[in-house]
Amino acid sequence: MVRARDLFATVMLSGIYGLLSASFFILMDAADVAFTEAAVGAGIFPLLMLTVLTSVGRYEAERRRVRYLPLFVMVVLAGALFAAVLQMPPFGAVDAPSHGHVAQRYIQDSPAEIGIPNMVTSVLASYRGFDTLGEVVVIFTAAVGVVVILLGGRPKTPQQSTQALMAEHKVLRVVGKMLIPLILLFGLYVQFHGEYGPGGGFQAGVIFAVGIILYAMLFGLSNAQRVVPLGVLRWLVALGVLIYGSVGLANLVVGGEYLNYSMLASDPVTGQHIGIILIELGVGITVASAMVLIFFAFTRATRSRDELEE
Amino acid sequence: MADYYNYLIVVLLMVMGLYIVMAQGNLVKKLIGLNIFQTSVFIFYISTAKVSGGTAPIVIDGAELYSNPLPQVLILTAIVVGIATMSLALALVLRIKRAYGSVEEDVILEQDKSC
Amino acid sequence: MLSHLAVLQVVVPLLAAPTCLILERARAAWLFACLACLLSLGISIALFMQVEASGPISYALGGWEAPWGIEYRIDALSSFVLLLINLVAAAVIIGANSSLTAELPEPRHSPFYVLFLLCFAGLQGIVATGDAFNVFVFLEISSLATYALVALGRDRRALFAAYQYLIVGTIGATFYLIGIGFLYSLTGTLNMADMAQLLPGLEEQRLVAAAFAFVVIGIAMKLALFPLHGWLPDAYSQAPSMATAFLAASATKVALYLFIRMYFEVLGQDAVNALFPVGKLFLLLGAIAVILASLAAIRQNNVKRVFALSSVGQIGYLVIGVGLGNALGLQAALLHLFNHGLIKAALFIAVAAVVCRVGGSRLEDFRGLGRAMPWTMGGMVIGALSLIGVPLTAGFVSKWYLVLAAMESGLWPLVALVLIGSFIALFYVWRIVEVAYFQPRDGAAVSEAPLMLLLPLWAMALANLYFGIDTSLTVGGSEQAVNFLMGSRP
Amino acid sequence: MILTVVALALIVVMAMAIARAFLGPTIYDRILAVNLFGTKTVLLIAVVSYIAGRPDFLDVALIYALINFISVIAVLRFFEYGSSKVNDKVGKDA
Amino acid sequence: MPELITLLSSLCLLLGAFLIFSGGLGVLRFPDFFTRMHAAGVTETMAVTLIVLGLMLHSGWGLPLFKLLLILLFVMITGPTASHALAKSALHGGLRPLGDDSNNERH
Repeated sequence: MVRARDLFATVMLSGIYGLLSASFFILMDAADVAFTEAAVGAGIFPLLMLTVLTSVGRYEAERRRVRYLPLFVMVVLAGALFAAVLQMPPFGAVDAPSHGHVAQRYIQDSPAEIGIPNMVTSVLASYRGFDTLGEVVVIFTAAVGVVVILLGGRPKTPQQSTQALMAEHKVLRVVGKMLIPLILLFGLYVQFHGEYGPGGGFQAGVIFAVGIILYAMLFGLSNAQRVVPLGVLRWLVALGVLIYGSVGLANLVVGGEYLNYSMLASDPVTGQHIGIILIELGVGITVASAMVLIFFAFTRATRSRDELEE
Repeated sequence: MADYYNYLIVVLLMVMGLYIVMAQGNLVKKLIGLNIFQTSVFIFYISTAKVSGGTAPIVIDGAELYSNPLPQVLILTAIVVGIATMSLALALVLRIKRAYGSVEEDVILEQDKSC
Repeated sequence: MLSHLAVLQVVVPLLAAPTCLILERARAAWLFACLACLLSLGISIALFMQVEASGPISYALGGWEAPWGIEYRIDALSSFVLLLINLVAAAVIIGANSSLTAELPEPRHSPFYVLFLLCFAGLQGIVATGDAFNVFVFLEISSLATYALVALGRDRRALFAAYQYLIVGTIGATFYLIGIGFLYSLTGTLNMADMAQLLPGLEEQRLVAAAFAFVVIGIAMKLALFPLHGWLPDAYSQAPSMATAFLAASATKVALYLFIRMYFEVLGQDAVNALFPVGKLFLLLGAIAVILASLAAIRQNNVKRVFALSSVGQIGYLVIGVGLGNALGLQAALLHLFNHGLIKAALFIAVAAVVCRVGGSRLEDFRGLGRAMPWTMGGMVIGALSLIGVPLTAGFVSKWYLVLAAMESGLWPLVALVLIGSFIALFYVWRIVEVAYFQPRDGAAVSEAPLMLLLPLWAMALANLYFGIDTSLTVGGSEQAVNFLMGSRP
Repeated sequence: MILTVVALALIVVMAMAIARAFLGPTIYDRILAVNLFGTKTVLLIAVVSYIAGRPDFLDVALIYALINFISVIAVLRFFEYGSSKVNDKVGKDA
Repeated sequence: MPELITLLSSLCLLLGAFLIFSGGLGVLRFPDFFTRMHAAGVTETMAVTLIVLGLMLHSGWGLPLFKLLLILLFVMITGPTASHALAKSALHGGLRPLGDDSNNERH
């Protein structure tokens, strides 16, 4: 991948790279992470890169000669790292310190305290709920940043309807019509299934976004924006973060610490359930609308540039 | 030595990713290098989480030994952070392409010097 | 409600940002942002008082106690830095509306406030939290918001500067992540205080050194320490001037705070120095930074770049203070951290006022402004005097402590270096003053800066003077922080 | 036991797909290779989830199929859109 | 009865594995893009059905069975569509199948 001059091939290979790393995660018993890495690393990332490549041009300028300074620095860094890494606890060691201490608590107590089988979601939403709030805010910042950089502040929904390039792909459109409801349904399933199996707010958000992006790709940006206008998206992005934050504040008002859901209901475990479902909803809404907003901004930016040219 | 393969792969990927970011001129190529670098860190975290013989951290009556859920939670957040930075960087690349007309680092630098 | 102050400090600006996005009109967004910043300032003052009275506050988020859940620890050090960030943020936000009308097109105002609040919340999140991974998350929030803010600059070079900053910042944050990964695999916990107890007992010292090396390199990138400072002058000179005012005064300071916490509290100063002479390395880097950056600042003709490069130089002073290793050195660093924040805030708000009226920040634009904009230039001169370290200003106090610390550790060349640094600072400040006051105003007549900009400018300028004379707050605060840090490490 | 044989066969075929991705004279071969690789990953995940005895991995397999389909569509859209505008020679690889 | 099911499932799985292997080999060895397309098409549809069927028999009744059915349905829909779209855009892009002498008048 380092050698390939053609950017397009690099993007495809990075797609495969995303899939490979995701399947590696599966072998490492990390279902949720594989889920997310597949959806992001092999799904959204190449998608965004391709939209960028349409206007940036496929071919790199010229083959760069191998630059020796970075190479030398890299070799030294690799050597130092090898030495350090050898002292790590061996791979998969049961007694390694990282498994003891804190993690044992999560494995033993989380089913009892929070009552959901998927420990990753329980740690994600409840034990370290504040990290996830930070994560949601990161997505929110990226969406606002992209909109500001590309669309210059207030996104306007385009009036004229640009005829989608994929018009002549009748077959794709028919299949698309059949598939998109299925995808959105699957997104909902993943959203509310987060406690019992791999899944959760973030992954569901990405699936929703992929469904809408597929619709936009097949039926053209303008009709997609009639379905999901940009103004509404801005509200949704903000709404998701506010849901998350206000659930935290609600716990504050009821008397517990920030993001302590056990106060929400009479019995702590049901309180946790309510809290986690609400949190996942907030995450799902923000992520879905942020991804769609970013994708619309990218396509509008590449498209509007061409209208100027033609 | 045998059970250190994971970490060696991580180190190799990390170094390759950094090399791409430093040596390549094309801005888009740099981002791909950055992506490789970040993914190698994720692989590192997950390989510390694996408990040999343990199954995925989803409670099923059968299993009793589970892999460690904590690094997986950290990685979920790190992936989100990675894609957020990437989308911001790509937005910048688009605007740079529109402003400078090219995405090559040296072309941009001498355009800066000239004006 | 009083016990929840620690978390409200970060949550208020964090939740104010999305509501700001919903308010379409720029004026409403501005008012809301001001409200959020002032509320947060009030909280930080209350926190500072509470910590001074009853010692460190520990707040377990989500009801799970320390190592399992995320814990917010506000101790003497973090409350001190929090106070600085809030002071600067309040000053910048008040002046932001009038400065933005001159620089940014109207639709970009409300996103500016959203990004500003996010960056503000991110920085506070780093300072307040006691959990290593949470620091990474909030580091990313503040950096992402900063990249977007820098990219808002008018000139096309702002885009490339933001891109460079993004690449360096992301690599730095990922290095930090690797460092935590090593530390986690050794200690099994992410809570900093918990980690501090577990680390000395380990026998894999080489891995601890590697972890520390990664963390230091990561933070050095965010701190713009000498070899890795390439992105700072471009980023700060291209960003909208109000954004630069906030960033120059707080972003690098928070990175230094993070370094101090990791170096003194988590890893323990002596344990680290045994493995690798970090202290001496920092003295060296700091010294080079002071000399080279100040020299570079002289040749610039864009005033923003002059102050950006002088920031790199001043960071050199901070790093020297930390590198000295004795209690006085650390206190000098903390003092300078606070005072330098005020100095840079005053200087950059003044530049924002000039840009607002004249439309550019090149040296020629400053010609004859001494008479045309007396108040603005007056504020700038006070800030500049404090930058040089003239007695009776805040800058002098921190430089004085630095000299004392250098003498105490017997490094005479350092004392000479501090004086040379101040002399070079005098030189490039004089260039600006000479242009502003002694050259005739040839361009169009320029009216005085809007009141909304003068207010924060003079607030900062007077703060410089106040903290120069009555040093009880700053010296007292840093004294407590040093005792806490030195005390916690046997 | 049978499952491991199937898994091995899948991995071999995935290696072939990657080889095709590198060798592929025309761009379309590369897309084909990625598509093939994607579907094989779906199967591999399904088979591995059964080897590990964890049936709830199938959601991940389903999302793979979805993502694979989307990326093929995105690539083709890029081609419809890219080639008409960037007017580079299709088929002649770099 | 249960042995029959396991026998059947292992039979399907083996057949599926063989088909995949042959398809993969085909993708590598065939000279022209469209012939490779055919080879890939074979693996994508036939082999997938066989393997998923084998897994279904292996897993017995329950939620996983339904999920496997869903996957089968999904791949059945997307596989051919993707190949169709690929072939269509390849033709549109100017790639001619090998030995297709009819391209002069159709151009």
